[in-house]
Amino acid sequence: MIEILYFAWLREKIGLPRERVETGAATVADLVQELALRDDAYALAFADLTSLRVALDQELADFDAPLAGVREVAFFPPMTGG
Amino acid sequence: MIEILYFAWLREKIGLPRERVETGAATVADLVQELALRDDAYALAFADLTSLRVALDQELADFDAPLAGVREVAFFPPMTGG
Amino acid sequence: MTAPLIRVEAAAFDQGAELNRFASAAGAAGAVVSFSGLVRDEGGILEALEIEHYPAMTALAIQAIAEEAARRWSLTATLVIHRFGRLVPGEAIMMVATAARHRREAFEAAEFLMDYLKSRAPFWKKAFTAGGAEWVAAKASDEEALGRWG
Amino acid sequence: MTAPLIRVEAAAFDQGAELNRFASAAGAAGAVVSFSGLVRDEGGILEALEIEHYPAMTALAIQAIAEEAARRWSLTATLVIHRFGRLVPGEAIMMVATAARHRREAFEAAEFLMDYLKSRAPFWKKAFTAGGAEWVAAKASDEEALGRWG
Repeated sequence: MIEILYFAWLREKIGLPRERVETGAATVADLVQELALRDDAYALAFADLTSLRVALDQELADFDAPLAGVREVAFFPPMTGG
Repeated sequence: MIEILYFAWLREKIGLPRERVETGAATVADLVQELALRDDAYALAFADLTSLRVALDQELADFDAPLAGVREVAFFPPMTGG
Repeated sequence: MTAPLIRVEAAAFDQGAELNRFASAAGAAGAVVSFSGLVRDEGGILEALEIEHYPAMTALAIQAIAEEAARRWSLTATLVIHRFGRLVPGEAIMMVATAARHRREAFEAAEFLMDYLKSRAPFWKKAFTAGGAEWVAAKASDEEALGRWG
Repeated sequence: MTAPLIRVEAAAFDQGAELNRFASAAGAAGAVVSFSGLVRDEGGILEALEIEHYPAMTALAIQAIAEEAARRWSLTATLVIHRFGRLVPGEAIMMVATAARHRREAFEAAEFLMDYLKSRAPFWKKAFTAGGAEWVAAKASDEEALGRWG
Protein backbone atom coordinates (compact mmCIF):
# COMPACT_ATOMS: atom_id res chain seq x y z
CA MET A 1 0.00 0.00 0.00
CA ILE A 2 1.24 3.44 -0.95
CA GLU A 3 -0.14 6.70 0.38
CA ILE A 4 -0.59 9.26 -2.39
CA LEU A 5 -0.89 12.99 -1.66
CA TYR A 6 -2.03 15.76 -3.99
CA PHE A 7 -1.49 19.48 -3.51
CA ALA A 8 -2.70 22.79 -4.94
CA TRP A 9 -4.55 22.62 -8.28
CA LEU A 10 -3.74 18.94 -8.60
CA ARG A 11 -5.64 18.29 -5.37
CA GLU A 12 -8.55 20.33 -6.71
CA LYS A 13 -8.61 18.58 -10.10
CA ILE A 14 -8.51 15.12 -8.59
CA GLY A 15 -10.90 16.11 -5.84
CA LEU A 16 -9.04 14.63 -2.89
CA PRO A 17 -6.00 15.48 -0.81
CA ARG A 18 -4.79 11.92 -0.32
CA GLU A 19 -5.65 8.28 -0.95
CA ARG A 20 -4.16 4.83 -0.37
CA VAL A 21 -3.55 2.64 -3.38
CA GLU A 22 -2.48 -0.92 -3.94
CA THR A 23 -0.06 -0.88 -6.85
CA GLY A 24 2.59 -2.96 -8.52
CA ALA A 25 4.05 0.04 -10.36
CA ALA A 26 7.83 -0.11 -10.54
CA THR A 27 8.44 3.60 -11.04
CA VAL A 28 6.66 6.90 -10.46
CA ALA A 29 5.93 7.08 -14.20
CA ASP A 30 4.27 3.65 -14.06
CA LEU A 31 2.14 4.80 -11.13
CA VAL A 32 1.13 7.95 -13.01
CA GLN A 33 0.08 5.82 -16.00
CA GLU A 34 -2.04 3.63 -13.73
CA LEU A 35 -3.73 6.63 -12.12
CA ALA A 36 -4.33 8.38 -15.46
CA LEU A 37 -6.28 5.35 -16.69
CA ARG A 38 -8.78 5.59 -13.83
CA ASP A 39 -11.01 8.36 -15.16
CA ASP A 40 -11.06 11.71 -16.93
CA ALA A 41 -10.22 13.73 -13.82
CA TYR A 42 -7.02 11.78 -13.25
CA ALA A 43 -6.21 11.72 -16.97
CA LEU A 44 -6.53 15.51 -17.13
CA ALA A 45 -4.61 16.08 -13.91
CA PHE A 46 -1.67 14.01 -15.14
CA ALA A 47 -1.88 15.10 -18.81
CA ASP A 48 1.30 17.18 -18.69
CA LEU A 49 4.05 15.82 -16.48
CA THR A 50 6.31 18.81 -17.18
CA SER A 51 3.90 20.87 -15.08
CA LEU A 52 4.11 18.43 -12.16
CA ARG A 53 6.64 17.58 -9.49
CA VAL A 54 6.89 14.50 -7.30
CA ALA A 55 8.28 13.75 -3.85
CA LEU A 56 8.97 10.25 -2.53
CA ASP A 57 8.84 9.97 1.24
CA GLN A 58 9.12 13.79 1.48
CA GLU A 59 12.08 14.13 -0.87
CA LEU A 60 11.92 15.59 -4.37
CA ALA A 61 12.44 12.91 -7.00
CA ASP A 62 12.24 12.29 -10.75
CA PHE A 63 9.40 10.56 -12.55
CA ASP A 64 11.63 7.66 -13.47
CA ALA A 65 12.54 6.99 -9.82
CA PRO A 66 11.76 3.46 -8.55
CA LEU A 67 8.94 2.99 -6.05
CA ALA A 68 10.40 0.03 -4.19
CA GLY A 69 10.18 0.64 -0.45
CA VAL A 70 8.44 3.99 -0.85
CA ARG A 71 5.54 4.66 1.53
CA GLU A 72 4.39 8.14 0.54
CA VAL A 73 4.23 9.65 -2.93
CA ALA A 74 3.24 13.30 -3.28
CA PHE A 75 2.31 14.96 -6.57
CA PHE A 76 2.09 18.73 -6.94
CA PRO A 77 2.66 21.67 -9.30
CA PRO A 78 5.98 23.56 -9.29
CA MET A 79 6.41 25.13 -5.87
CA THR A 80 5.84 28.82 -5.26
CA GLY A 81 7.37 29.50 -1.86
CA GLY A 82 9.04 32.62 -0.58
CA MET B 1 41.64 81.71 1.45
CA ILE B 2 40.96 78.01 1.47
CA GLU B 3 39.62 76.00 4.40
CA ILE B 4 41.53 72.76 4.86
CA LEU B 5 40.10 69.85 6.88
CA TYR B 6 41.91 66.77 8.19
CA PHE B 7 40.30 63.55 9.38
CA ALA B 8 41.22 60.38 11.27
CA TRP B 9 44.96 59.64 11.61
CA LEU B 10 45.79 62.54 9.31
CA ARG B 11 44.12 64.90 11.78
CA GLU B 12 46.09 63.33 14.60
CA LYS B 13 49.42 63.48 12.78
CA ILE B 14 48.97 67.11 11.80
CA GLY B 15 47.53 67.98 15.19
CA LEU B 16 44.53 69.99 14.03
CA PRO B 17 41.13 69.30 12.51
CA ARG B 18 41.08 72.33 10.22
CA GLU B 19 42.92 75.47 9.24
CA ARG B 20 42.61 78.34 6.79
CA VAL B 21 45.43 78.89 4.36
CA GLU B 22 46.29 81.54 1.82
CA THR B 23 47.62 79.70 -1.23
CA GLY B 24 48.31 80.20 -4.89
CA ALA B 25 48.43 76.43 -5.53
CA ALA B 26 46.85 75.52 -8.87
CA THR B 27 46.06 71.90 -8.06
CA VAL B 28 45.56 69.69 -5.02
CA ALA B 29 49.02 68.21 -5.62
CA ASP B 30 50.55 71.71 -5.55
CA LEU B 31 48.77 72.44 -2.27
CA VAL B 32 50.04 69.17 -0.79
CA GLN B 33 53.58 70.10 -1.79
CA GLU B 34 53.23 73.50 -0.11
CA LEU B 35 51.91 71.91 3.09
CA ALA B 36 54.57 69.18 3.17
CA LEU B 37 57.28 71.84 3.16
CA ARG B 38 55.99 73.45 6.35
CA ASP B 39 57.44 71.03 8.90
CA ASP B 40 58.10 67.37 9.68
CA ALA B 41 54.57 66.66 10.91
CA TYR B 42 53.08 67.78 7.59
CA ALA B 43 55.87 66.12 5.61
CA LEU B 44 55.17 62.82 7.34
CA ALA B 45 51.42 63.14 7.06
CA PHE B 46 51.61 63.69 3.31
CA ALA B 47 54.53 61.31 2.66
CA ASP B 48 52.40 58.70 0.86
CA LEU B 49 49.58 60.08 -1.26
CA THR B 50 48.37 56.61 -2.20
CA SER B 51 47.20 56.26 1.40
CA LEU B 52 45.24 59.52 1.24
CA ARG B 53 42.00 60.71 -0.32
CA VAL B 54 40.83 64.24 -1.03
CA ALA B 55 37.45 65.93 -1.31
CA LEU B 56 36.91 69.37 -2.87
CA ASP B 57 33.85 71.18 -1.56
CA GLN B 58 32.56 67.85 -0.16
CA GLU B 59 33.06 65.85 -3.34
CA LEU B 60 35.72 63.18 -3.82
CA ALA B 61 38.41 64.35 -6.26
CA ASP B 62 41.81 63.41 -7.64
CA PHE B 63 45.11 64.93 -6.55
CA ASP B 64 45.58 66.53 -9.95
CA ALA B 65 42.24 68.37 -9.73
CA PRO B 66 42.43 72.20 -10.07
CA LEU B 67 41.75 74.33 -7.00
CA ALA B 68 40.25 77.34 -8.82
CA GLY B 69 37.02 78.34 -7.08
CA VAL B 70 37.34 75.68 -4.40
CA ARG B 71 36.50 76.83 -0.85
CA GLU B 72 36.99 73.66 1.19
CA VAL B 73 39.63 70.96 0.77
CA ALA B 74 39.45 67.86 2.94
CA PHE B 75 42.26 65.31 3.29
CA PHE B 76 41.71 61.89 4.86
CA PRO B 77 42.68 58.21 4.79
CA PRO B 78 40.65 55.71 2.75
CA MET B 79 37.15 55.62 4.19
CA THR B 80 35.94 52.78 6.40
CA GLY B 81 32.19 53.21 6.55
CA GLY B 82 29.50 50.57 6.85
CA MET C 1 27.40 28.07 13.55
CA THR C 2 24.34 27.59 15.69
CA ALA C 3 21.68 25.29 14.22
CA PRO C 4 19.39 27.02 11.71
CA LEU C 5 16.19 28.29 13.29
CA ILE C 6 13.27 27.16 11.17
CA ARG C 7 9.62 27.96 11.79
CA VAL C 8 6.65 27.03 9.61
CA GLU C 9 3.53 28.54 11.08
CA ALA C 10 0.11 30.04 10.38
CA ALA C 11 0.35 32.96 12.78
CA ALA C 12 1.58 36.40 11.77
CA PHE C 13 5.05 37.29 13.04
CA ASP C 14 6.77 40.58 13.86
CA GLN C 15 9.71 40.80 11.46
CA GLY C 16 11.31 43.66 13.40
CA ALA C 17 11.21 41.75 16.68
CA GLU C 18 12.59 38.67 14.89
CA LEU C 19 15.44 40.72 13.40
CA ASN C 20 16.35 42.16 16.81
CA ARG C 21 16.33 38.75 18.47
CA PHE C 22 18.37 37.28 15.62
CA ALA C 23 20.96 40.07 15.61
CA SER C 24 21.43 39.96 19.36
CA ALA C 25 22.09 36.22 19.19
CA ALA C 26 24.34 36.46 16.15
CA GLY C 27 27.40 36.76 18.35
CA ALA C 28 30.68 37.30 16.57
CA ALA C 29 28.98 38.26 13.33
CA GLY C 30 29.47 41.75 12.02
CA ALA C 31 27.01 41.43 9.16
CA VAL C 32 23.30 40.63 9.35
CA VAL C 33 21.11 40.39 6.24
CA SER C 34 17.37 39.91 6.30
CA PHE C 35 14.84 39.36 3.56
CA SER C 36 11.09 39.60 4.00
CA GLY C 37 8.51 38.71 1.40
CA LEU C 38 5.28 40.71 1.70
CA VAL C 39 1.86 40.09 0.17
CA ARG C 40 1.52 42.70 -2.61
CA ASP C 41 -1.89 44.21 -3.18
CA GLU C 42 -1.41 44.01 -6.97
CA GLY C 43 -2.89 47.45 -7.53
CA GLY C 44 -5.68 46.91 -5.04
CA ILE C 45 -7.24 43.85 -6.69
CA LEU C 46 -5.83 41.20 -4.36
CA GLU C 47 -8.06 40.33 -1.41
CA ALA C 48 -6.04 37.53 0.09
CA LEU C 49 -3.38 34.96 -0.57
CA GLU C 50 -3.84 31.41 0.63
CA ILE C 51 -0.71 29.39 1.14
CA GLU C 52 -0.90 25.60 1.11
CA HIS C 53 2.03 23.45 2.13
CA TYR C 54 3.04 19.83 2.65
CA PRO C 55 3.40 19.61 6.42
CA ALA C 56 5.38 16.37 6.58
CA MET C 57 7.93 17.70 4.10
CA THR C 58 8.16 21.48 4.61
CA ALA C 59 10.46 21.77 7.59
CA LEU C 60 12.67 18.95 6.28
CA ALA C 61 13.06 20.66 2.91
CA ILE C 62 13.89 24.01 4.51
CA GLN C 63 16.32 22.31 6.87
CA ALA C 64 18.15 20.74 3.91
CA ILE C 65 18.35 24.12 2.15
CA ALA C 66 19.69 25.82 5.29
CA GLU C 67 22.26 23.08 5.81
CA GLU C 68 23.47 23.47 2.24
CA ALA C 69 23.83 27.22 2.84
CA ALA C 70 25.84 26.50 5.99
CA ARG C 71 28.17 24.25 3.96
CA ARG C 72 28.75 26.94 1.34
CA TRP C 73 29.21 30.01 3.55
CA SER C 74 30.63 30.70 7.00
CA LEU C 75 27.46 31.69 8.78
CA THR C 76 27.16 32.28 12.50
CA ALA C 77 23.35 32.03 12.41
CA THR C 78 20.44 31.39 10.05
CA LEU C 79 16.72 32.00 10.45
CA VAL C 80 13.83 30.98 8.20
CA ILE C 81 10.19 31.73 9.03
CA HIS C 82 7.48 30.81 6.52
CA ARG C 83 3.75 31.18 7.02
CA PHE C 84 0.90 29.16 5.58
CA GLY C 85 -2.85 29.75 5.54
CA ARG C 86 -4.69 32.96 4.65
CA LEU C 87 -2.75 36.24 4.39
CA VAL C 88 -3.85 39.73 3.38
CA PRO C 89 -1.91 42.41 1.46
CA GLY C 90 0.90 44.02 3.41
CA GLU C 91 1.45 41.00 5.65
CA ALA C 92 4.84 39.27 5.74
CA ILE C 93 4.69 35.84 4.09
CA MET C 94 8.13 34.80 5.16
CA MET C 95 11.52 36.00 6.28
CA VAL C 96 15.08 34.76 6.17
CA ALA C 97 18.03 36.19 8.07
CA THR C 98 21.72 35.33 7.91
CA ALA C 99 24.65 36.43 10.03
CA ALA C 100 28.32 36.22 9.10
CA ARG C 101 31.60 37.98 9.72
CA HIS C 102 31.62 39.38 6.20
CA ARG C 103 28.76 41.05 4.40
CA ARG C 104 29.28 39.24 1.11
CA GLU C 105 28.71 35.89 2.80
CA ALA C 106 25.58 37.04 4.60
CA PHE C 107 24.17 38.51 1.36
CA GLU C 108 24.95 35.49 -0.80
CA ALA C 109 23.60 33.00 1.72
CA ALA C 110 20.35 34.97 2.07
CA GLU C 111 19.92 35.08 -1.71
CA PHE C 112 20.67 31.38 -1.94
CA LEU C 113 18.09 30.58 0.74
CA MET C 114 15.49 32.69 -1.06
CA ASP C 115 16.19 31.16 -4.47
CA TYR C 116 15.76 27.66 -3.09
CA LEU C 117 12.76 28.45 -0.90
CA LYS C 118 11.00 29.86 -3.98
CA SER C 119 11.24 26.68 -6.06
CA ARG C 120 12.22 23.83 -3.74
CA ALA C 121 10.18 24.24 -0.59
CA PRO C 122 6.68 22.73 -0.82
CA PHE C 123 4.47 25.83 -0.72
CA TRP C 124 1.77 26.84 -3.19
CA LYS C 125 0.00 30.18 -3.34
CA LYS C 126 -3.58 30.83 -4.37
CA ALA C 127 -4.58 34.42 -5.08
CA PHE C 128 -8.10 35.58 -4.24
CA THR C 129 -9.53 38.61 -6.05
CA ALA C 130 -13.07 39.92 -6.58
CA GLY C 131 -12.90 38.10 -9.93
CA GLY C 132 -12.21 34.71 -8.37
CA ALA C 133 -9.33 32.57 -7.19
CA GLU C 134 -6.27 31.45 -9.11
CA TRP C 135 -3.19 29.40 -8.29
CA VAL C 136 -0.02 31.46 -8.65
CA ALA C 137 2.13 29.98 -11.41
CA ALA C 138 5.81 29.32 -10.82
CA LYS C 139 8.01 31.74 -12.74
CA ALA C 140 10.63 30.54 -15.19
CA SER C 141 12.92 33.24 -13.76
CA ASP C 142 12.72 31.60 -10.34
CA GLU C 143 13.77 28.24 -11.75
CA GLU C 144 16.58 29.94 -13.70
CA ALA C 145 17.79 31.73 -10.57
CA LEU C 146 18.92 28.34 -9.22
CA GLY C 147 21.41 28.05 -12.08
CA ARG C 148 23.52 30.67 -10.38
CA TRP C 149 24.38 28.29 -7.55
CA GLY C 150 25.74 25.48 -9.72
CA MET D 1 10.14 55.59 -5.69
CA THR D 2 9.90 57.66 -2.55
CA ALA D 3 12.96 59.76 -1.72
CA PRO D 4 15.71 57.81 0.06
CA LEU D 5 15.54 58.14 3.83
CA ILE D 6 19.00 59.03 5.11
CA ARG D 7 19.98 59.53 8.73
CA VAL D 8 23.46 60.19 10.12
CA GLU D 9 23.28 60.27 13.89
CA ALA D 10 25.09 59.54 17.13
CA ALA D 11 22.19 57.91 18.95
CA ALA D 12 21.59 54.17 18.96
CA PHE D 13 18.66 53.02 16.82
CA ASP D 14 16.33 50.04 17.00
CA GLN D 15 16.92 48.10 13.80
CA GLY D 16 13.80 45.99 14.26
CA ALA D 17 11.56 49.03 14.69
CA GLU D 18 13.22 50.63 11.66
CA LEU D 19 12.62 47.50 9.57
CA ASN D 20 8.95 47.39 10.56
CA ARG D 21 8.42 51.06 9.77
CA PHE D 22 10.25 50.68 6.46
CA ALA D 23 8.33 47.57 5.40
CA SER D 24 4.97 49.06 6.25
CA ALA D 25 5.77 52.12 4.11
CA ALA D 26 7.23 50.09 1.26
CA GLY D 27 3.85 49.95 -0.46
CA ALA D 28 3.68 47.90 -3.63
CA ALA D 29 6.97 46.16 -2.91
CA GLY D 30 6.94 42.44 -2.34
CA ALA D 31 10.60 42.19 -1.38
CA VAL D 32 12.39 43.92 1.49
CA VAL D 33 16.09 43.43 2.18
CA SER D 34 17.94 44.84 5.16
CA PHE D 35 21.58 44.83 6.13
CA SER D 36 22.90 45.76 9.54
CA GLY D 37 26.53 46.16 10.47
CA LEU D 38 27.28 45.34 14.11
CA VAL D 39 30.31 46.13 16.22
CA ARG D 40 32.16 42.81 16.61
CA ASP D 41 33.86 42.14 19.91
CA GLU D 42 36.90 40.62 18.14
CA GLY D 43 37.16 37.76 20.58
CA GLY D 44 36.49 39.97 23.58
CA ILE D 45 39.40 42.37 23.08
CA LEU D 46 37.46 45.29 21.64
CA GLU D 47 36.24 47.82 24.19
CA ALA D 48 34.74 50.38 21.84
CA LEU D 49 34.71 51.67 18.30
CA GLU D 50 34.83 55.38 17.67
CA ILE D 51 33.45 56.56 14.37
CA GLU D 52 34.53 59.91 12.98
CA HIS D 53 32.85 61.45 9.98
CA TYR D 54 32.86 64.60 7.83
CA PRO D 55 29.57 66.21 8.75
CA ALA D 56 29.35 68.62 5.79
CA MET D 57 29.89 65.79 3.34
CA THR D 58 28.40 62.64 4.86
CA ALA D 59 24.71 63.01 4.06
CA LEU D 60 25.53 64.39 0.58
CA ALA D 61 27.75 61.41 -0.21
CA ILE D 62 25.16 58.90 0.99
CA GLN D 63 22.44 60.74 -0.93
CA ALA D 64 24.49 60.45 -4.13
CA ILE D 65 25.03 56.71 -3.55
CA ALA D 66 21.31 56.16 -2.89
CA GLU D 67 20.36 58.11 -6.02
CA GLU D 68 22.72 56.01 -8.10
CA ALA D 69 21.08 52.87 -6.67
CA ALA D 70 17.66 54.27 -7.58
CA ARG D 71 18.86 54.81 -11.17
CA ARG D 72 20.11 51.25 -11.46
CA TRP D 73 17.26 49.35 -9.83
CA SER D 74 13.49 49.78 -9.56
CA LEU D 75 13.20 50.45 -5.85
CA THR D 76 10.04 51.52 -4.08
CA ALA D 77 11.97 52.69 -1.01
CA THR D 78 15.50 53.03 0.37
CA LEU D 79 16.74 53.61 3.91
CA VAL D 80 20.26 54.33 5.16
CA ILE D 81 21.07 54.94 8.83
CA HIS D 82 24.70 55.41 9.90
CA ARG D 83 25.94 56.25 13.37
CA PHE D 84 29.01 58.17 14.47
CA GLY D 85 30.66 58.59 17.87
CA ARG D 86 31.43 55.90 20.41
CA LEU D 87 29.91 52.42 20.03
CA VAL D 88 30.37 49.22 22.02
CA PRO D 89 30.40 45.59 20.82
CA GLY D 90 27.01 44.27 19.76
CA GLU D 91 25.64 47.69 18.84
CA ALA D 92 24.43 48.36 15.31
CA ILE D 93 26.78 50.74 13.46
CA MET D 94 24.52 51.20 10.48
CA MET D 95 21.67 49.74 8.50
CA VAL D 96 20.42 49.86 4.95
CA ALA D 97 17.07 48.64 3.70
CA THR D 98 15.71 48.39 0.18
CA ALA D 99 12.25 47.53 -1.12
CA ALA D 100 11.40 46.39 -4.63
CA ARG D 101 8.87 44.26 -6.49
CA HIS D 102 11.47 41.59 -7.13
CA ARG D 103 13.90 40.12 -4.66
CA ARG D 104 16.91 40.24 -6.97
CA GLU D 105 16.60 44.03 -7.28
CA ALA D 106 16.25 44.54 -3.55
CA PHE D 107 19.28 42.29 -2.86
CA GLU D 108 21.52 43.86 -5.50
CA ALA D 109 20.65 47.41 -4.50
CA ALA D 110 21.37 46.67 -0.84
CA GLU D 111 24.75 45.14 -1.72
CA PHE D 112 25.55 48.11 -3.95
CA LEU D 113 24.69 50.55 -1.17
CA MET D 114 26.89 48.64 1.27
CA ASP D 115 29.84 48.41 -1.12
CA TYR D 116 29.76 52.16 -1.72
CA LEU D 117 29.12 53.11 1.90
CA LYS D 118 32.18 51.07 2.90
CA SER D 119 34.63 52.96 0.69
CA ARG D 120 32.94 56.14 -0.51
CA ALA D 121 31.13 57.59 2.47
CA PRO D 122 33.37 59.72 4.74
CA PHE D 123 33.52 57.60 7.89
CA TRP D 124 36.61 56.39 9.74
CA LYS D 125 36.72 53.86 12.55
CA LYS D 126 39.08 53.78 15.49
CA ALA D 127 39.23 50.60 17.55
CA PHE D 128 39.89 50.84 21.30
CA THR D 129 41.30 47.83 23.13
CA ALA D 130 43.08 47.36 26.46
CA GLY D 131 46.29 47.54 24.42
CA GLY D 132 45.54 50.97 22.99
CA ALA D 133 43.74 52.59 20.08
CA GLU D 134 44.20 52.02 16.38
CA TRP D 135 42.58 53.35 13.22
CA VAL D 136 40.87 50.58 11.27
CA ALA D 137 42.59 50.21 7.89
CA ALA D 138 40.53 50.09 4.72
CA LYS D 139 40.50 46.62 3.18
CA ALA D 140 41.64 45.99 -0.38
CA SER D 141 38.67 43.63 -0.72
CA ASP D 142 36.29 46.53 -0.04
CA GLU D 143 37.84 48.62 -2.79
CA GLU D 144 37.76 45.62 -5.13
CA ALA D 145 34.08 45.02 -4.35
CA LEU D 146 33.28 48.24 -6.21
CA GLY D 147 34.60 46.71 -9.43
CA ARG D 148 31.50 44.56 -9.56
CA TRP D 149 29.31 47.58 -10.28
CA GLY D 150 31.25 48.78 -13.36
